[in-house]
Amino acid sequence: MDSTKLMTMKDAVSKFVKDGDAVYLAGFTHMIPFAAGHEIIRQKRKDLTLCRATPDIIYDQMIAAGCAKRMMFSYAGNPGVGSLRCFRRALEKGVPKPIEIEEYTHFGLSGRLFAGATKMPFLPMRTNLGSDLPPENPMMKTIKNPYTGEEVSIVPPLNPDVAVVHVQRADAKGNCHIWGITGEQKDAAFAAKKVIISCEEIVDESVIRSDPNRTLIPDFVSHAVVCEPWCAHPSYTQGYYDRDNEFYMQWDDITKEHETTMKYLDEWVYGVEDRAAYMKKLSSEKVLKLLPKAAYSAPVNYGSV
Amino acid sequence: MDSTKLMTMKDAVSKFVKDGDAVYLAGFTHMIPFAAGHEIIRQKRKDLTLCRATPDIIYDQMIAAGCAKRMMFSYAGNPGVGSLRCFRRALEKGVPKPIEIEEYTHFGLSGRLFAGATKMPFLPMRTNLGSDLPPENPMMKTIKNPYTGEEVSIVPPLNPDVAVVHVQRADAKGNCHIWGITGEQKDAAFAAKKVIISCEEIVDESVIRSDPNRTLIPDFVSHAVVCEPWCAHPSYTQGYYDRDNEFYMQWDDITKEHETTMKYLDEWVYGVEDRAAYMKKLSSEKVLKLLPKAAYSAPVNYGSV
Amino acid sequence: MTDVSPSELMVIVAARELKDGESVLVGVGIPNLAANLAKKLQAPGLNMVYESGAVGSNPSRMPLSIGDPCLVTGAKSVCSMYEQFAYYLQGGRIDVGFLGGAQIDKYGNINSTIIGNYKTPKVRLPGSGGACDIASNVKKIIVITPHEKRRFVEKVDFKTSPGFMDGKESWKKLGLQGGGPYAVVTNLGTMKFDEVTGEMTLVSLHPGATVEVIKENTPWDLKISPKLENTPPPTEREISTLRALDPDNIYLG
Amino acid sequence: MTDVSPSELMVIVAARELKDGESVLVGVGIPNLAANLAKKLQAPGLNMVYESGAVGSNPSRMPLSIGDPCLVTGAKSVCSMYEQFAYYLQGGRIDVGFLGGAQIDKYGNINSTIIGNYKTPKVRLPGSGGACDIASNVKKIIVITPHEKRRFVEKVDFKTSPGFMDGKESWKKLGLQGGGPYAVVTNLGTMKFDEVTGEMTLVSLHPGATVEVIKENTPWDLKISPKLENTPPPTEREISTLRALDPDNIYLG
Repeated sequence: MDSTKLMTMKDAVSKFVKDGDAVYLAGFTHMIPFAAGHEIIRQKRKDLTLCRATPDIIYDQMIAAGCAKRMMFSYAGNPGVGSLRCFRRALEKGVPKPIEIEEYTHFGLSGRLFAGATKMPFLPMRTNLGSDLPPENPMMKTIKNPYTGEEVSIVPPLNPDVAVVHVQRADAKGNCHIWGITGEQKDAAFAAKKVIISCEEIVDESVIRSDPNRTLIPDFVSHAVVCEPWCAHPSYTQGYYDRDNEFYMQWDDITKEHETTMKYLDEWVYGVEDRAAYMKKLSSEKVLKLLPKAAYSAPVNYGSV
Repeated sequence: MDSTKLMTMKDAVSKFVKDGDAVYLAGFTHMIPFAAGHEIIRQKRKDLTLCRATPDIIYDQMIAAGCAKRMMFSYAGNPGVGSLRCFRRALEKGVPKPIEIEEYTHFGLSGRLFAGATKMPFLPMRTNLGSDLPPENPMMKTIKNPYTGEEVSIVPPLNPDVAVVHVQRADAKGNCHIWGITGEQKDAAFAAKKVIISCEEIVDESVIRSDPNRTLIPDFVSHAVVCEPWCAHPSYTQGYYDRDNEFYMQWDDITKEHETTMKYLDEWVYGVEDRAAYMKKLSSEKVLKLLPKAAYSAPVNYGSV
Repeated sequence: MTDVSPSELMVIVAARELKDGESVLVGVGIPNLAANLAKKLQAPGLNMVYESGAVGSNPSRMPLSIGDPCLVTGAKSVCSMYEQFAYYLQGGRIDVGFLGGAQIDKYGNINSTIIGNYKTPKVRLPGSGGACDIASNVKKIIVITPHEKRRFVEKVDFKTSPGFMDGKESWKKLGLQGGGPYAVVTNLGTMKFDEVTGEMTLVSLHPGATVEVIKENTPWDLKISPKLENTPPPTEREISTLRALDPDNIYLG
Repeated sequence: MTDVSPSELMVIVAARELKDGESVLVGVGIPNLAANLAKKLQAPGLNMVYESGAVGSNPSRMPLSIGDPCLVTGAKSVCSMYEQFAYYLQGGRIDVGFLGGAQIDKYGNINSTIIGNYKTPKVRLPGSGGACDIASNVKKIIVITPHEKRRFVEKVDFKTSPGFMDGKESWKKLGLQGGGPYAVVTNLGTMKFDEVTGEMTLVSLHPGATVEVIKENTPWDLKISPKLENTPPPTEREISTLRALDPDNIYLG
């Protein structure tokens, strides 16, 4: 039954991502599933609502490719570098097409996802009050705290149609070990209606069962399992390859014009069949530069009598 | 600065647990800090509000010893065995003295603690409606969900005066590695005003830093660090010693009468100076029976460039 | 068949209600046996979730409590207490939950809190634990209980866990996401709940039991389904598989 | 002193505001340098918390983003995004937060969202990220920014992160647990906020700066503290320690 979950990224996107879907490609800097975004671009999905705290380069690419109708976000920048130029072109100039936005703070958007993952009716939080954001976003409301009489900001749960969550290692059924910056990985998986797990390596179930506290996503939450090494490049996978900061800086130049952006996409997205082909195009020099030094965790004993 | 956190359980209880405090001895079956409860009994603290989802044997003992004025709980039983007889004697017959109660469901009480740990203004949840519990507990209120118009149950945050949290390993500053059933360990530490960390072993900071995702409680949340091997017996510490199920069954007999209970306390609590003395009284046969087989976690690589 | 104990019979019948691929919130004792029996028979893909946060446990021995260390060694996943209730239970990811209690009434309301008055109890029971939360959020509640007059009451002294309240209409008004009481399995028969009224209705007679005996042990005028069936007797495979799960007869008496 | 760059000066002055034992929410770049400098000097017990969930990081190199892998290797603790904001920030466990932005006004309101109109923006900036959450919950907000007329405005186009609103009274009405804006450190001076009115007030003149130059670069009539001080010049130790933190001069220009 469960073995049917194993598939290629092409098949997973084809099966689970539909035009008009609200999608969540998870990852707070870490483990952003670029390979899934590229496949969505190649399959020409459109009218998507792109949800993410940090849209990052991947959503910039999907916007340039014309996949997006709307973006839900909390920080639309290239951290440490500057703007997301494709997003800005769409918003400020309607190129290649206009984009609607729905904007939160980091706590607000990660809170919406947490509330969606745990089906909270709504989430009260200590933020938003006094900011000019709530008047621009009717999804942020206020309520009176019955215990204190104070006004409290609230957000509703978020349940995307589909999430793609990249992880370090999973078994064939989709039990996932995740470490490093865990970001929205667990919440995205529990909140979404359909879940595509992508992983650096498939391991035996016994590896997963050797450390159950590391399993942030259990098998019965996932719908597809894709073994996709280097899925996250130019983002990173802790312990497998580092963040390609050089590329993050280059992106600023690549996207100076819509045309230069499309040239990049033609070569690195449309011009390759899948992630394996993308990796073959990367120079070995680049790959070698991104390989981490080893830093293994001290083991723990889970034994019982 | 931080080295002053290292102290004996005697000193930690003396310094941080006051008469009239709301205390939370954390642990959902796992890592219940019996040594702390016994020290509180020996130091004759009184008028305490004992907070815990599952009062377990430790609160039964503290009630028999006369430490408690009130108990906040969600399941007052001896799991798989039956009643907590000392609690029942206090509630039904006022022996040794009457006790007030404040009662929740598991979700409600763990939710109050989570809300306290994260300073949520209040926590909306899908439970309590239709139960006869809310009419008996004015802290459970309802509110109208502004997104749907539905009635929603809410609970307020819980911030105990002091929590004792037992963990497997900590460094001298109080960074704690926890695995197995993590229960309310993290939430109790973040919710309480004062936090006593007890651990099976003090490890070097480098062991903690080798696996930061395992650190559920960071140093600056804790006020005291007590190295207390076997702190949890007859509860257990995963990978160190098993649950003494035999004793949990015997407790039912020991507590048949208040007098038989006090006889036990005289011998095993008042009659010993500390946990080390308690362990010397335990038979080697018992200790050997509780030692687990090894089952080590597969390591993970946290390396970066 | 004659050598099957009442407990064994209840576990076997309850286990049949579990379907492959379902997720079940497992309690210790009898429910644990029912879930494990189903997993070994018709439901190899059953997802077992414990209140303690353990998921997909693979215990080497029978646990005394749901927080036993043997439920963690080799489990698929473990999370904190709040997370377990929030992500799994409130998250709507549990299909079946087993509940017990001192009293159950004709609408499936369950009392595990108190006999007598709340403020001045005659008998103080352990309380809800996760029971009310489970009753409010899982798709099907299954109750396994001996068929005794003191347990079956027309109206419970205290509703710890809401069933269909005083009828399905008042349950619907609560707006809970759970499906409510689904089956009550006793040593004598299986009761389910009328789809319109929510009233407990006898649907199946266990081997050897009669409608008369069941009526005698139920203090109100128990509804009988027009399609009353006979529970198929336990098979040899069911019996031997079950007994292998509890070789020391800790839970099966 | 003459060879200290404006950026270096700002980092050194900002670092002095951090006290031993405080917890600080660290952003990349300039704030990261300020926190690390303080830790190496007067605040060895500074608790560094990153928005990405990393706590007590020990980076082997300068990170480009707050989610860099080098912030995780050898960190004390890491948690999820919601947990970071919930347990640490909303949990009231952060003493100091550094914020930047395109505009700051006389009451310390900060704009990092938009220049022009929200619906039809002239320039779209990245937005809040965690800025509004930080502004609402930490005890002290410190802003490090070059002293330029386009950044200092009498009223921000958009309040991404509330400062003292239009005066301390309206801030108090919000009921936020944070302490609000505490200091603005520029290349020319340090501004703090009037305890009664919440208005930005020049409290210290950096070496070489004058009240006149600062007034020229501030488009409203900036209040001057009657106790105006001179900022002590950077010491050799401060300068050399700082430069060792950013040997390739990535953030210090």
